[in-house]
Amino acid sequence: MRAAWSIFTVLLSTVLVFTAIQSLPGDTASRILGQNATPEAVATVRLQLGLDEPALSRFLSWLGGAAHGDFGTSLVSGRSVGEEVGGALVNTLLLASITIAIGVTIALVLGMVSGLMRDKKPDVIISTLALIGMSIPEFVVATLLVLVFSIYIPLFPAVVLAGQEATIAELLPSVWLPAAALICVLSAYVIRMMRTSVIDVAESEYVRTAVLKGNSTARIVFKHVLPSAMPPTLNVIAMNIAWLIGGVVVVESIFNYPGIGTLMIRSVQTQDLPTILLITVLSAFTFVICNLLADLGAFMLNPRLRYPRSAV
Amino acid sequence: MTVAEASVQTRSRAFPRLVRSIARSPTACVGFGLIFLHVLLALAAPLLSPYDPIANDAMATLSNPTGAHPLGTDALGRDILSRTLYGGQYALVVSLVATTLAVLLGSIIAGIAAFKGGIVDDVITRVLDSVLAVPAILALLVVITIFGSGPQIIILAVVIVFTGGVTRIVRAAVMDVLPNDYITAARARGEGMFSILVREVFPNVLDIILVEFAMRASWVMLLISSLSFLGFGANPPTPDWGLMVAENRNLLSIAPWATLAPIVALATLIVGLNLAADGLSKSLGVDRMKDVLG
Amino acid sequence: MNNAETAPVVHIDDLSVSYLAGGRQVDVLKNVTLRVQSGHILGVVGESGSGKSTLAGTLLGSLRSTSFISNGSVTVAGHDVFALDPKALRQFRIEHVALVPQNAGNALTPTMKIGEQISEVLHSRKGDKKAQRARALELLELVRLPNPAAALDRYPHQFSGGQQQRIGIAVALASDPTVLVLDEPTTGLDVVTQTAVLGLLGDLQQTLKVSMIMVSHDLGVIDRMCTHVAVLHDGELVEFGPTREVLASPVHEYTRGLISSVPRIDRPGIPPAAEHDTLVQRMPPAQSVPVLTVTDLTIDYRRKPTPGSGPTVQGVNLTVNAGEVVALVGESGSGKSTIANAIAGLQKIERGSITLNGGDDLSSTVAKRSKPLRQAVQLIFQNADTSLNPRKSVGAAIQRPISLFGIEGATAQRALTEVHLPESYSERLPGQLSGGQRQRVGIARAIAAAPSLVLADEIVSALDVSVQSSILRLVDDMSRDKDIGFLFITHDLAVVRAIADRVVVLYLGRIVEEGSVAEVFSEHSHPYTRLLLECVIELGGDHSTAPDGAADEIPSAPPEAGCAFASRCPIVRDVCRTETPPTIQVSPSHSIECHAHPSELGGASAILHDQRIQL
Amino acid sequence: MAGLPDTQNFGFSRRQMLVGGALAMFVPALLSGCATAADPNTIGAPREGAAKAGGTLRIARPPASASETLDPASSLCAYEYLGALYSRLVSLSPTGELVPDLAESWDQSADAMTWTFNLRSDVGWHDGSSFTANDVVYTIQHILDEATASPQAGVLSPFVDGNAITAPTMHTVVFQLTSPNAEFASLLAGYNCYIIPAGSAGTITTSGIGTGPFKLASFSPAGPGAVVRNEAYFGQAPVLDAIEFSSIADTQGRVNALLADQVDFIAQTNLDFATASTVLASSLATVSSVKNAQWYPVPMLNSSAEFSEPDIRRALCHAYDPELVAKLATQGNSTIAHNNPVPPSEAYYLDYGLEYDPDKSKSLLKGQGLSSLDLSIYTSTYDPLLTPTALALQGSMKDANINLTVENASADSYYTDVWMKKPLMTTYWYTGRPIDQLLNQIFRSGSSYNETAYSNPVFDQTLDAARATVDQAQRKTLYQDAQKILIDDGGSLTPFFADRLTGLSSKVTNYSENGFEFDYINIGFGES
Repeated sequence: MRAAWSIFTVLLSTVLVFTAIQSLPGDTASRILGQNATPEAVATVRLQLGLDEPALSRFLSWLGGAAHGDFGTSLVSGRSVGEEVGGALVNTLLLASITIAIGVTIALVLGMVSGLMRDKKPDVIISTLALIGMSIPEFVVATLLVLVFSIYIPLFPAVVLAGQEATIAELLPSVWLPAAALICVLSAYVIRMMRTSVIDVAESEYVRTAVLKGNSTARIVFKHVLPSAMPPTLNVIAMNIAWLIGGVVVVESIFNYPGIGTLMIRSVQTQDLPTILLITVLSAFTFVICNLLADLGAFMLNPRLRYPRSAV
Repeated sequence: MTVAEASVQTRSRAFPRLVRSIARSPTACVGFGLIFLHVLLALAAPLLSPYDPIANDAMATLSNPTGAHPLGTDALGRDILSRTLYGGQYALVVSLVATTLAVLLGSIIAGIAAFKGGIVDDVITRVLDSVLAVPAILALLVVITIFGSGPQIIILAVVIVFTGGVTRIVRAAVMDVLPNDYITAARARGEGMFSILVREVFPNVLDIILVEFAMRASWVMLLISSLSFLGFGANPPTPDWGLMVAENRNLLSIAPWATLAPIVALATLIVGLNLAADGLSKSLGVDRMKDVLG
Repeated sequence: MNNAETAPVVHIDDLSVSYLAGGRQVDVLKNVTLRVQSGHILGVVGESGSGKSTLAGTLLGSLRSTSFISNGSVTVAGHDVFALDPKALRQFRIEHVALVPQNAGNALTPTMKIGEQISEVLHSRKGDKKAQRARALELLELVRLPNPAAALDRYPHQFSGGQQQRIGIAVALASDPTVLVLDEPTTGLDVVTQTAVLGLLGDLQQTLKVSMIMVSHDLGVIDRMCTHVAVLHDGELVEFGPTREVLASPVHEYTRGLISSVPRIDRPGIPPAAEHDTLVQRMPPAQSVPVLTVTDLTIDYRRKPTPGSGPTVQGVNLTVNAGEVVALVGESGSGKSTIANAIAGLQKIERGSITLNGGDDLSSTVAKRSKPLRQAVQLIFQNADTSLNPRKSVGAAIQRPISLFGIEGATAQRALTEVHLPESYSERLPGQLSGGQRQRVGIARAIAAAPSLVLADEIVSALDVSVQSSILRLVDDMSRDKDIGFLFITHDLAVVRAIADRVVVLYLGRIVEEGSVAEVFSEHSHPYTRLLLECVIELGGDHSTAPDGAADEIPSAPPEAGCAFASRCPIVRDVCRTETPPTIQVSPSHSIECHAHPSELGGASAILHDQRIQL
Repeated sequence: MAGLPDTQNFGFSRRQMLVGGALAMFVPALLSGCATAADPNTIGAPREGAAKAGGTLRIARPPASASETLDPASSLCAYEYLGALYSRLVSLSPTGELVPDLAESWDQSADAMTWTFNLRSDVGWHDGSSFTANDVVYTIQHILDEATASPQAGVLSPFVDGNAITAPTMHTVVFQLTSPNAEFASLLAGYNCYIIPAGSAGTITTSGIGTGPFKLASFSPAGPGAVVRNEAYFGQAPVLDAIEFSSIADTQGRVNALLADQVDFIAQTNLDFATASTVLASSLATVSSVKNAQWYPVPMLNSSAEFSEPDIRRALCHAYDPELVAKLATQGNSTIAHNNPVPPSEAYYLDYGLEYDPDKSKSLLKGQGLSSLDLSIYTSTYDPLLTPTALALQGSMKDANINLTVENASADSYYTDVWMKKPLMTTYWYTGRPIDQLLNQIFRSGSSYNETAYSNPVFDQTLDAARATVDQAQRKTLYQDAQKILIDDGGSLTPFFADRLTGLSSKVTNYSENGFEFDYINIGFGES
């Protein structure tokens, strides 16, 4: 049921974007051909692209292709959209996975410390940092990081010189600064959620009971608090990963990172519909998958979901 | 009692309550203080600004901070202080109008969805989920590409992008209120949906809506500045903070204030909004982190 | 460390607990001095806000984060609890004291298996998984948890409330505590379950000889369980002594008032709410003019019929006459509120008819009802906190039905006066009122619409006994003065005895018995009614013979056919599981739905006479 | 976004077109004397002197499009590779003379209708095969082929017939023109005219096989690539071992790469003065300047309602203070144009223009019944000077009661949605095209790059007459007549010619720009 709804969500968002792009002024065919296009040439290109068919049938035929893994051809580069977006996706996934792996780990630890030491010094420091992280846009963080860690102290590359086909080994040295910029923003929310969640759970009756049972602090934290504090945090992490795409656009453009964000801006500007559609599908898919994963995580952590109540 | 009476009563009570809530929380005090300061500075910008924010001065380009230009000038000789002060007007107006519209629309949709339930709720929820599934930045870029840039378009784009999230949160809050017996009593009296929403439900989710507003406003501000930075937002020579950063970031080493001033302004305003949201949610007893899920 | 019988195991000395509010020190406990001898059971009784739970917490060295000890000390098993450093406090908690919390459902960690939650307390068997498991199993057997071996690997939510409470007790006992602190251990449980849990606790105390401190608001429970009682009022200890002595001859006037406010089955009438009140005997209306007639009401929550279960509510017939208070009684899940919602038009009905004043049709939902019909049926709710819009003034809340229905001559002020609240309260917000006052406003709002029928859903169950009495008096007044028919929904038989004219007993959405209060409480009764009556813990009763709590669980859904009570019935026969029970008309005003021969149904009064000693 | 790639949506890539006619009139890199720069000793003075042999030069460039190609004739060619990979028949010396490249010598008939080129016989392609006259014939035919859609086709096709190119010997090519053209040879120095192997149209897009000083090592469209030294190069051997290219869309990103020492040279990035100051502030990098390398017109679309009236166009030309605008937009790194699009260095330059005169501007408006004028001016981050120019004009025109609203358009669609569509916008061209090409291509009625939609039969006739005139002095008079018509008729608002500021590593030595191209042979790294 969840899966069906998820697919529906992905489809609907694709329809929305498709409709929106359809309403763009100007005709893709004449854009491709440029100023001096003759009406005959425009007509020919329209025919080639199938632009003279009604929007619905074009969408359906795109959908038919998509179902078989054929997402069409980029109107700009003439390459297979699948290949082009795929290449960018792999790069963005590298950036995202590093960001998530480091960011989430740091955030969970800091959030936990903050929540457990509520209103004490470490909490105040961590909470303030998180607040600042939430309040400074990615482009500022990225700009400052470049200035400090590439130009003043040349530790990391300022931009990515490798192209879309770069191997992971080639990209790896350049991935740290963009990742750091994203981590700053991503972890702020996760820290806060983890803190709130830990505080909530720590105030619960069962944690009080666990304390009164004479349990050690470590046992209370890891056995009684964390399993219940995690699911809401997982949700926030899921939402943040979906949001990461927004930050990725800005950060990738600053670092010349050959990923989905760069491709997204370019294809919106050139109204490269097939590329935009595939990016939309992927983003919506990410959104849905992240939510499903968070639910799955909550399911694994929460026995109430794992074992629906039944008579004993 | 008429609707007007009811709302007057609600308002007359809600307002001092809100003020008390703010006063109770030091966090909220600082937050609202920062916001108030920004509003004040933005309103007083014409009085405080030493120069026209868009006036070029060929004789004073890239000036260092001096008595004449306390924060220096940019590459066109425009006074950074004046531009930063006026920048608040643009940031506040655009993001507050956009947020207000998004929160209002989202709350109404949320009220209807939660109250009607069943298929209406399902459809609304699913459609909004789909909007949420499209990354905000992509949606914004598409809207701006379709309609062009300009404040109205940005407001429209933000409303489209943020209404779904607001709806999600407010809907959950309304769902929490609906099972209350006073709603049951109103239903049993045979009151209509809008009457119940206006009289009984919204006054009780006002806290959440307020916190939501402060939080969204901070996001909207971040997003708008990012758009300006990417070149999709304000047109030059509009004194917009994001645009100022984009224009001057290459000069960080020679004219740092041209970049730092708008950053500081933007960051303090957003910190203010966040603190206000924090403080409000604490003293109004709203679980703010729920918002993040929207 | 077992102390001698004579030495007090708990020694609370001149204890004051306070917190700071706006720079002012507020005392939660004021100079309380108490002693508990080893093996004794001390009951701590008081109304909400009396500080009884705070007192319980101090025994474990636990205070709310904002509170502090402003005076005195607590010594348990020879340790000055608040002088212990964190490490020693931990050790103290491991060795000497354990808590059975009010709601074990909240107090058991939801993400941990039961076995582990017990094992983590078994510090002496640390590292030996097998021994821990064996001991855990033993403990679960000790608390009579069904199927204990399987239970070890289950999670808390997989158990019912009563079972969770048993598990909570097992966890508390696991560390062999010197002192067991029980904080309202049975509040929130249905009467049958409560009886079973209390029975278990009594037995355990007998075998383990553990000292107990039991906090409760329920004098009946204290009476049944405790050797000694401490009465707390407003943070002060007003009376302390052996239970029987205190209850039989209370010295302090607060204690006297408290005791006299408790409604009792064996003493019909509404108990006094204030010091100079007397017992009010309820007088049924002289004439029978039906305001509400429910015929063959069937409500089905299920989307489609599931094999093995029947509709949520089936074949319910009931009548409420003008000026009459009819009690609808049953455990949680019996469908009481569902029926009320159907009458209020908030719940679609599957079959049957509901008519008002002998003619007007109430079968449709509220949206389709005419204004006069909506006006004629009003609701009062259980939870005064949620029944009033916290953002709306009291006056506005009462005014709304008056304006909506255009009640001439009615004002919010007058309605407030009628429920004995000052007119000036109309400006207040619900948050500024006490629970009892809020409930009065709820009544005023219902009465202001000038209804002919009021549906009162558990309106006194959340209130302290003295407030409860005053509300009951108000209901009594309203029904008589305004000739309003009340459908009074409750699970509390003592309240029924106090206020109701007639009783309808509901089990899993089916009526099992109906009759006048006197008849249902004193003559032949349905086995279920009998079970309920047996489980009522009366103040001053002889608590030596408690019913067996083995079948204390109510099934989750009614059966498809036969008698709904068959699964728990002590006199069940084969026919009960297949055939709908016939109606036994005991008298013109008293009927029982049962397959048993009337003689088997005995007399409820006989039970009362045989097993209970009049106070 | 700044510097994002052009796209194929734009039929003839603007970027390529800007340099399409980098011909004889090219102004050589002025390596000194940029008086108004913040530090005259630094700007415009790249290192000179002995370069150590070898090294790999790292170049950051803006990607032209996701569908870049190595076909020199294409409008989407990745032009930074061309000079390294290919050779032309003839090329331009730093002093602007036509010098031999693949052609050892050339001749023209008396009527300038027949041109004969004698080719080198010692040249080999990178794949080892020999270069012959057939390759030349094929290349020119490929350029003229409509399917190629080469920007150079429009320049050559009026007088070159593809079927009238012959190769009498293996190393001789003869062009039989359809109409006389005395400057035909110089038109073959355009970078679209790099010679490719015969029959390679299908493969040249990625193979990059040429006869140039470097061989292709790798290439990906809008991505990184590299070339390595061609040991078999027929000319002077290059200093460098290899050149690595990377694509960076964001201008600031390219500058950052330079400052972080990730690249040695940022191609096609005209730094604004402020950025140049930032670059100069770094010990790693420096800035080179090319005098008057770009001109910044503000075309007024004659076909629009706003500018159909010549007096209005004139009013705008008189309305701004060029000194002020030039100072603001370029910090003085420019030459005032007085609304004449022909650069002062042009041999046929007419020293005439419309001067700053706000009163005249107002009276011209008044003549049209206007007391003030509200207009939108479009700009973009495509080039760093466009927005400052627009803002400077906005400020300066206020005194003449002309109120400009600056509209920022997306850089990527700027030349599709704004250029030649919006009535008023800022744009730029590279200087260095011959005056004939300049005036014909950009101002003649109906010409494809007529960005002002200017149409004046008298102007067109004057241009035709000039072309047909053999006598140089007479021709000069005619071209100057044309300039006068153009200026007075108010076709183009041209505030200034700007110097191009290029950022490069301070390790780089012997950098010299040749119009839109730089010298691949001598550039190298200093001795430390």
